[in-house]
Amino acid sequence: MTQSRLHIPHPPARPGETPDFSYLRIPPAGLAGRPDILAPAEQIETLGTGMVRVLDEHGQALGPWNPHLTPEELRVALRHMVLTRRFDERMQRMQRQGRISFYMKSTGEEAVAVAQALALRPSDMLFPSYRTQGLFVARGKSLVDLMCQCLSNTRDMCRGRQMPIMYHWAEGNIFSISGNLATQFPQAVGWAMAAAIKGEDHLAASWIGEGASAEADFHHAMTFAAVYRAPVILNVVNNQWAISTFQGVAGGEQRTFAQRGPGYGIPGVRVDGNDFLAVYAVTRWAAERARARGGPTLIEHVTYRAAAHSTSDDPARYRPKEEWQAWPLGDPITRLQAHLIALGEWSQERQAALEQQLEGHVTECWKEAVSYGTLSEGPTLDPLSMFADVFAEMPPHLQRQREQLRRLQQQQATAAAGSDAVGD
Amino acid sequence: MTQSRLHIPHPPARPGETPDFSYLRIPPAGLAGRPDILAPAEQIETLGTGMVRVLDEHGQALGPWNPHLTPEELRVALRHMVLTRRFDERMQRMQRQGRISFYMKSTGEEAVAVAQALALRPSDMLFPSYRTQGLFVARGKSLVDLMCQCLSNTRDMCRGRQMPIMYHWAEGNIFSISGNLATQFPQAVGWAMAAAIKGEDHLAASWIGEGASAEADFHHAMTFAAVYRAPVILNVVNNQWAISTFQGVAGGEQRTFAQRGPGYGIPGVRVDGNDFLAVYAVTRWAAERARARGGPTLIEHVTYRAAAHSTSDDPARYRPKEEWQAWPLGDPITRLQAHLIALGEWSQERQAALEQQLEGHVTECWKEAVSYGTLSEGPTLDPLSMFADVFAEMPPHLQRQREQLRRLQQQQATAAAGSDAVGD
Amino acid sequence: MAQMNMVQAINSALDVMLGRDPRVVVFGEDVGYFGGVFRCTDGLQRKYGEQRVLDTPIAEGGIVAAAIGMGVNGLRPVAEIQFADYIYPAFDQIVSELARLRYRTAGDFSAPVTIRAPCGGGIRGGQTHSQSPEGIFTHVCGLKVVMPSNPRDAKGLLISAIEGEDPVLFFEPKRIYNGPFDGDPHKPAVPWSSDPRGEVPEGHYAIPLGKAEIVRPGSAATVITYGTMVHVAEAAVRLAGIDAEIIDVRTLVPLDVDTLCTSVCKTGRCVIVHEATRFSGFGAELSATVQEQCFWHLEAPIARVTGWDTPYPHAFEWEYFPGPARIAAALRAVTERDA
Amino acid sequence: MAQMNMVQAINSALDVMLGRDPRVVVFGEDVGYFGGVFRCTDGLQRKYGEQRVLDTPIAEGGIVAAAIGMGVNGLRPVAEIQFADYIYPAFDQIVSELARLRYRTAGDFSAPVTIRAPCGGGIRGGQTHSQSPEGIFTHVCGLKVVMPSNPRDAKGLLISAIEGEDPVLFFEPKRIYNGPFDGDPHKPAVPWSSDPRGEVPEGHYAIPLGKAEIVRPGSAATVITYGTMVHVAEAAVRLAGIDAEIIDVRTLVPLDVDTLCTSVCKTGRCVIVHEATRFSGFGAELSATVQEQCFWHLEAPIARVTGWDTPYPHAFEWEYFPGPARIAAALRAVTERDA
Ligand SMILES: Cc1ncc(C[n+]2csc(CCOP(=O)(O)OP(=O)(O)O)c2C)c(N)n1
Ligand SMILES: Cc1ncc(C[n+]2csc(CCOP(=O)(O)OP(=O)(O)O)c2C)c(N)n1
Ligand SMILES: [Mg+2]
Ligand SMILES: [Mg+2]
Repeated sequence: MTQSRLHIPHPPARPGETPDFSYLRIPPAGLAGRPDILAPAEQIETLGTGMVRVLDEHGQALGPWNPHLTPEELRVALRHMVLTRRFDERMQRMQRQGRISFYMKSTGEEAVAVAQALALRPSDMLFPSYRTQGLFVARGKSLVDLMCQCLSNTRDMCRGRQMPIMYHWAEGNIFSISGNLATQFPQAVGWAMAAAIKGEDHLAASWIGEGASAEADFHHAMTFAAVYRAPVILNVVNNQWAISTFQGVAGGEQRTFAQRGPGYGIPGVRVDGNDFLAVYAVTRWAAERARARGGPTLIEHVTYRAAAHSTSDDPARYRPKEEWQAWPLGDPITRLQAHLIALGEWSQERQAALEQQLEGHVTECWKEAVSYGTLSEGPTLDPLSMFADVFAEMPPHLQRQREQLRRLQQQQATAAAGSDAVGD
Repeated sequence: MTQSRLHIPHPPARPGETPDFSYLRIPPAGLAGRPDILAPAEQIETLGTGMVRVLDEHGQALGPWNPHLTPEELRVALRHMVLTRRFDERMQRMQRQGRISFYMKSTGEEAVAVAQALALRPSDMLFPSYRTQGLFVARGKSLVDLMCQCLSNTRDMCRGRQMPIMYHWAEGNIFSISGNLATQFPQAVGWAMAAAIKGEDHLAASWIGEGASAEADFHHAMTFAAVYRAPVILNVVNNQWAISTFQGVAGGEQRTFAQRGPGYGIPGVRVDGNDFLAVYAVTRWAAERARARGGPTLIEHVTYRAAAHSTSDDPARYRPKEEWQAWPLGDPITRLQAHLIALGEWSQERQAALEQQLEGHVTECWKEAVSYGTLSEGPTLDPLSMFADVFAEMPPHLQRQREQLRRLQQQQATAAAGSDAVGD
Repeated sequence: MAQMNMVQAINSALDVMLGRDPRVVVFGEDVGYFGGVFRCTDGLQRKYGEQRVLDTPIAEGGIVAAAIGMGVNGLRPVAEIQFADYIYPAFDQIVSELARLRYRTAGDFSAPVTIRAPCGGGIRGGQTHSQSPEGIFTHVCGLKVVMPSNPRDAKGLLISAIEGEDPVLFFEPKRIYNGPFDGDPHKPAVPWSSDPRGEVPEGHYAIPLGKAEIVRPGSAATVITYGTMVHVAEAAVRLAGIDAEIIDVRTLVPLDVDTLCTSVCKTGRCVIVHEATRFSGFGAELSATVQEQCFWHLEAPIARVTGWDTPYPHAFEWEYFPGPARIAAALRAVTERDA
Repeated sequence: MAQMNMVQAINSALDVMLGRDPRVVVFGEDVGYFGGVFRCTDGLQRKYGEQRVLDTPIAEGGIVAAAIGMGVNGLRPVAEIQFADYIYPAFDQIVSELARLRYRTAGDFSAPVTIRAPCGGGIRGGQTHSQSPEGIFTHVCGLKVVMPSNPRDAKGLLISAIEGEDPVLFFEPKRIYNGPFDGDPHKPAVPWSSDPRGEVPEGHYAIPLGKAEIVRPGSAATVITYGTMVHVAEAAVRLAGIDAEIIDVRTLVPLDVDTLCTSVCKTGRCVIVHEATRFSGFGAELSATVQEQCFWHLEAPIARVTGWDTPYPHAFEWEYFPGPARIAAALRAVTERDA
């Protein structure tokens, strides 16, 4: 056999091996400088190689990126993060119980979505991925609504048309989640271009995983954003894994994902994605830059997908079980909590009370949600509604098909009644 | 009306305005350092911001990138470049005379294709664009064959199936040109991956325009090349224009195209594309790197599309007529010629003789080519051949369709004969 | 009434809509300063400014994605794909996103995007400047698909497309941009100014999507077609001397089944004609639908006359093109069969 | 003979081909170390090494482009698209490049690429994990299109696909990966081990592309179908109590017209069934072809039973899915009509 030369990227450890995150260079908190919001991209390239970090291992907020939020703001943030996690856990359990067909947790990544939602204005438009449910939570979408979507029930915002987690919220300015990876990235740029064309002050933000950054949409988003200097924040959530493939397979072995930015003339900022304060601060910086006509920013969030990819996945097949424990950037909730405690603004007792309260809230919400129906029980959506919204007005061929289904259902009902009658 | 904020890139001058190339930063020849072929990408980023130049304005070859070719090698190169230009001019004239349906010249960009073809090994596989006909010329494909393709005649390598200029040359290791921009870029990477899988020492090279670099294929090529460290040279020929749009519309306003490389972990080298020696040297560097398992290189060739985009285009509608004269990097043929003259290895007389000889050669070739038929006259391909090669073996439905056409042609022939007879 | 060729009619539709509705934006490769490689957007950037008529990077996927985002943000984007042959890089954004956005959000989000693309052969463009990919898009739920056959329809249908709430793929048969074409490449070109369908109102008017047009009434057979082939079918009917009814489908989705089937039920014979390749082309759907609805009236098999099932070959354009002779032969076959 | 489900049969085909032919390489998202999200490539990387079975970046367009380049360089790439719903980002490379390479180079270049993609619904996958896009690809000249309905065919057809010189789109109905499915989601799942078509030879064998199979002989009508719907059609025939002939198309392109039309000419009645949406679906081509060839034998209109013309709705999977009741109704309609 010839000696082959195709390089194959490997994760640092596979099942049975010891987790190893030595490939990550983690600078101390507080070290990174905070450049002027209008600094030219080429002058701030180190933002893409280092890592913006604010919270140190003692819960102290350090350095120029400290956003100096009030304790109340921090407590609100903590609450959203904990609620997101409780929500995820409940839904996963409900999937295991067969109540919903599918679920995807964001465990370990809650800081990204929650901090960014809070750092942006409500009028800014968010183009989410399937692992940024924290955006909905932080913007105040009721959990009942999210649960109803997962249940495809009578209150499902998608009217039963999408798998669980494919939420949207028009009034809350959160776009629809697509099952197709990355498509929302250049759409966000188009939205931002429209805002600029209209002379409006809103910006768009979008999220994809590091794995999805290999898709064409990443390149289109970057190119259009750079060319038109669109007011948009493009986030790559690098949680180290894309289902079973390590971030090296997506191209993260030699360079950071933030470093893709400068090649397009877009600043690339790499941030400790488990550091709520750092994510918040970097997002504010990018938002101010965009609103000051500084154009787009690419943000790479370094984080870790603590849970399975989805309820269909078993990560024990491809990575060490202990990786999450070994993850050097910790748990974003624990870290924010530690910060609040260090500030004297929080305690283990208050945390326990919060957890309990939110757990109760989630239970309440679930009870309410299932009262609107589940996939198998209770009030259900009218199947005939499946023909609506293909077009703004239903064209004749769909009317005919709807009529056909209606008749079929009638016949089946009659037949069932008939056989019931016979059975009686 | 609101003050709008969408940035729109502009070319420096439009028709009627004075050409202005002040946006180009042109370092003196000989200035750029030549790093080790295995230098890590991040240590050689300046190669993407500056411009590798060897030939100065006096025809001297300067600096560490001078490839020190022999006078004979230089004369061969000059010959290929002149032949490419003569060929282009003849074919354009033939299009104007209605002998072929379409043509695209590479005027002003001959150094790119010719130097790269000469710098690579014959066993290296080339994935060309429609403006790199110099690859065919330099690898020795007969002009008659190229002309026959443009004529769609009985010797057309494409059997009448492609528009003019969509050549290929399997034995010469030059891939097929596609009408769809950029698709060949990631295909070249796949070819190079296969070479690596097979443990072979060959590499692949591909070319796209700066305009086409906005296509998804660019991103896929870069990602796959970087991830697998494929032995491939990816060339972006930045000739400033993509039909009517200036390179700024493709994203060249804030960064060079070479600078896209480092974000992927791929060295990006920017080269004076009108400097034969510089292109040659940079290509050799990239080839040696690839063969030493250093992986891919992105090369941006800074050049100027001197002619119209194609015979369907009129550049006077969108750029000053005098831009080519004002182009600061000159004419690649004149520059190489001046170098040979400065070396005492060439003269105006020899140049005139060469031009005359090649003009004669082109005339001979054209005469031979048309003897194999033109679109309107002479021997023609059998239309029934159009059903071949859709699949390796012709399936029944195509056999039926071929038979249908055969019968139709027979009927028409009979009818024509009949009406001729009537006319007699 | 003004005389316009199809390029002018399309330009006029865009002009009218840019003028009437500040939400309309027009963009694509070379459409801005230059006015488009076929000149369909000529003068519009000068008139409406660079914020509303703009050049884009060469990335069809990016163009459609940006259009979707703009549509969601309240604009009415009209994107040009330079050749229909180059629409495939945008396929995912069109099929997975644009077509399904309203559905998947139960109407909460939608993007009223119009995508214009010159299509079809007859211009010696070879396999990458001659394709007719409309059939593919007719299989994608949520897209409207239009192909006009003359300047008057082109303008009225394009205005409807832009004004409508649904995404529309608007295919423009480039062979008839300058004049009707009867399938004989050796005849001198005929300009639109010599055809009544080249008379186009200057201002705003709309031709509703979803309505076919009977171009030539007749009783011996029905020819169902669209685009360039409407004119070729007219020539074929003259050639065959058969009193066929010719129907210009105009809107492929939603399809005007009633007009088509009323005609076929009347004539009992049907020839379907399109330039696109035959296998699984739109003609298959037309045939299947007509067969379902008119079965008891059909007196001969429905015939399809189409491009052959090969890529569009440069040198054999006229052997490939389903010209009048082939259509006439089919007309004879469907009308003679029962004799 | 071994018992295999369809996943194992596909895995076995890949295993056999990787073992026999050093040119075969297998790659895609999660197919390497992990063995594929449906486990079709389980164990292959361990057995054949990372150079021949590899994980790719998430870029379907890049995957197909790389496959083309590898094919041109003498390999026989088998690329997996994780779900058929995600094939669209690769559409340009498939349609403009892979399908046309041999043609445009008059045979001088070609790429024998096989693209595998799990397709179809019935797994509560919603609109982005349930699509049946095969019809679109049947309109693209130069591609072979295959969809097996059982393990034995899956292995034999996949081996033919890999061994052949043409690009093949190999769609795998994921609903029947583990067992045949008769359309009733409430019945307990049936494993392939209880079905004779789950008996699969261990070693090399090939089932030629382009041959349909009569799955159930019959005389009262012909059901033309493929993939999961073969089993649903069997249930429908039982339900309707009509002696229908069921034909499994297996290879959509090239289509075995003779087998289909011989049957329909014999029975005079035809029902076409597929999961994909109806409008311009592959059923349209089947209907048009059958109508052309069997017109004089048809005693009732050809019926199509298909998915509705909407995206695949998560909650209404079983109202959407063309189940036995709908097929049985169509069978009754085509056989009763002349009464
Ligand atoms: C176009 C497309 N290709 C493939 C998939 C299947 N898929 C779903 S999620 C996923 C992994 C994505 O990883 P990443 O982008 O890193 O996001 P993460 O799951 O880590 O948040 C894949 C391959 C898809 N949904 N869409
Ligand atoms: C996918 C695709 N989109 C659009 C076109 C139409 N087109 C042909 S050449 C061209 C401009 C390309 O410019 P550039 O890449 O800079 O190459 P150059 O012509 O300058 O050599 C365009 C838009 C095409 N051929 N393919
Ligand atoms: Mg990830
Ligand atoms: Mg260019």
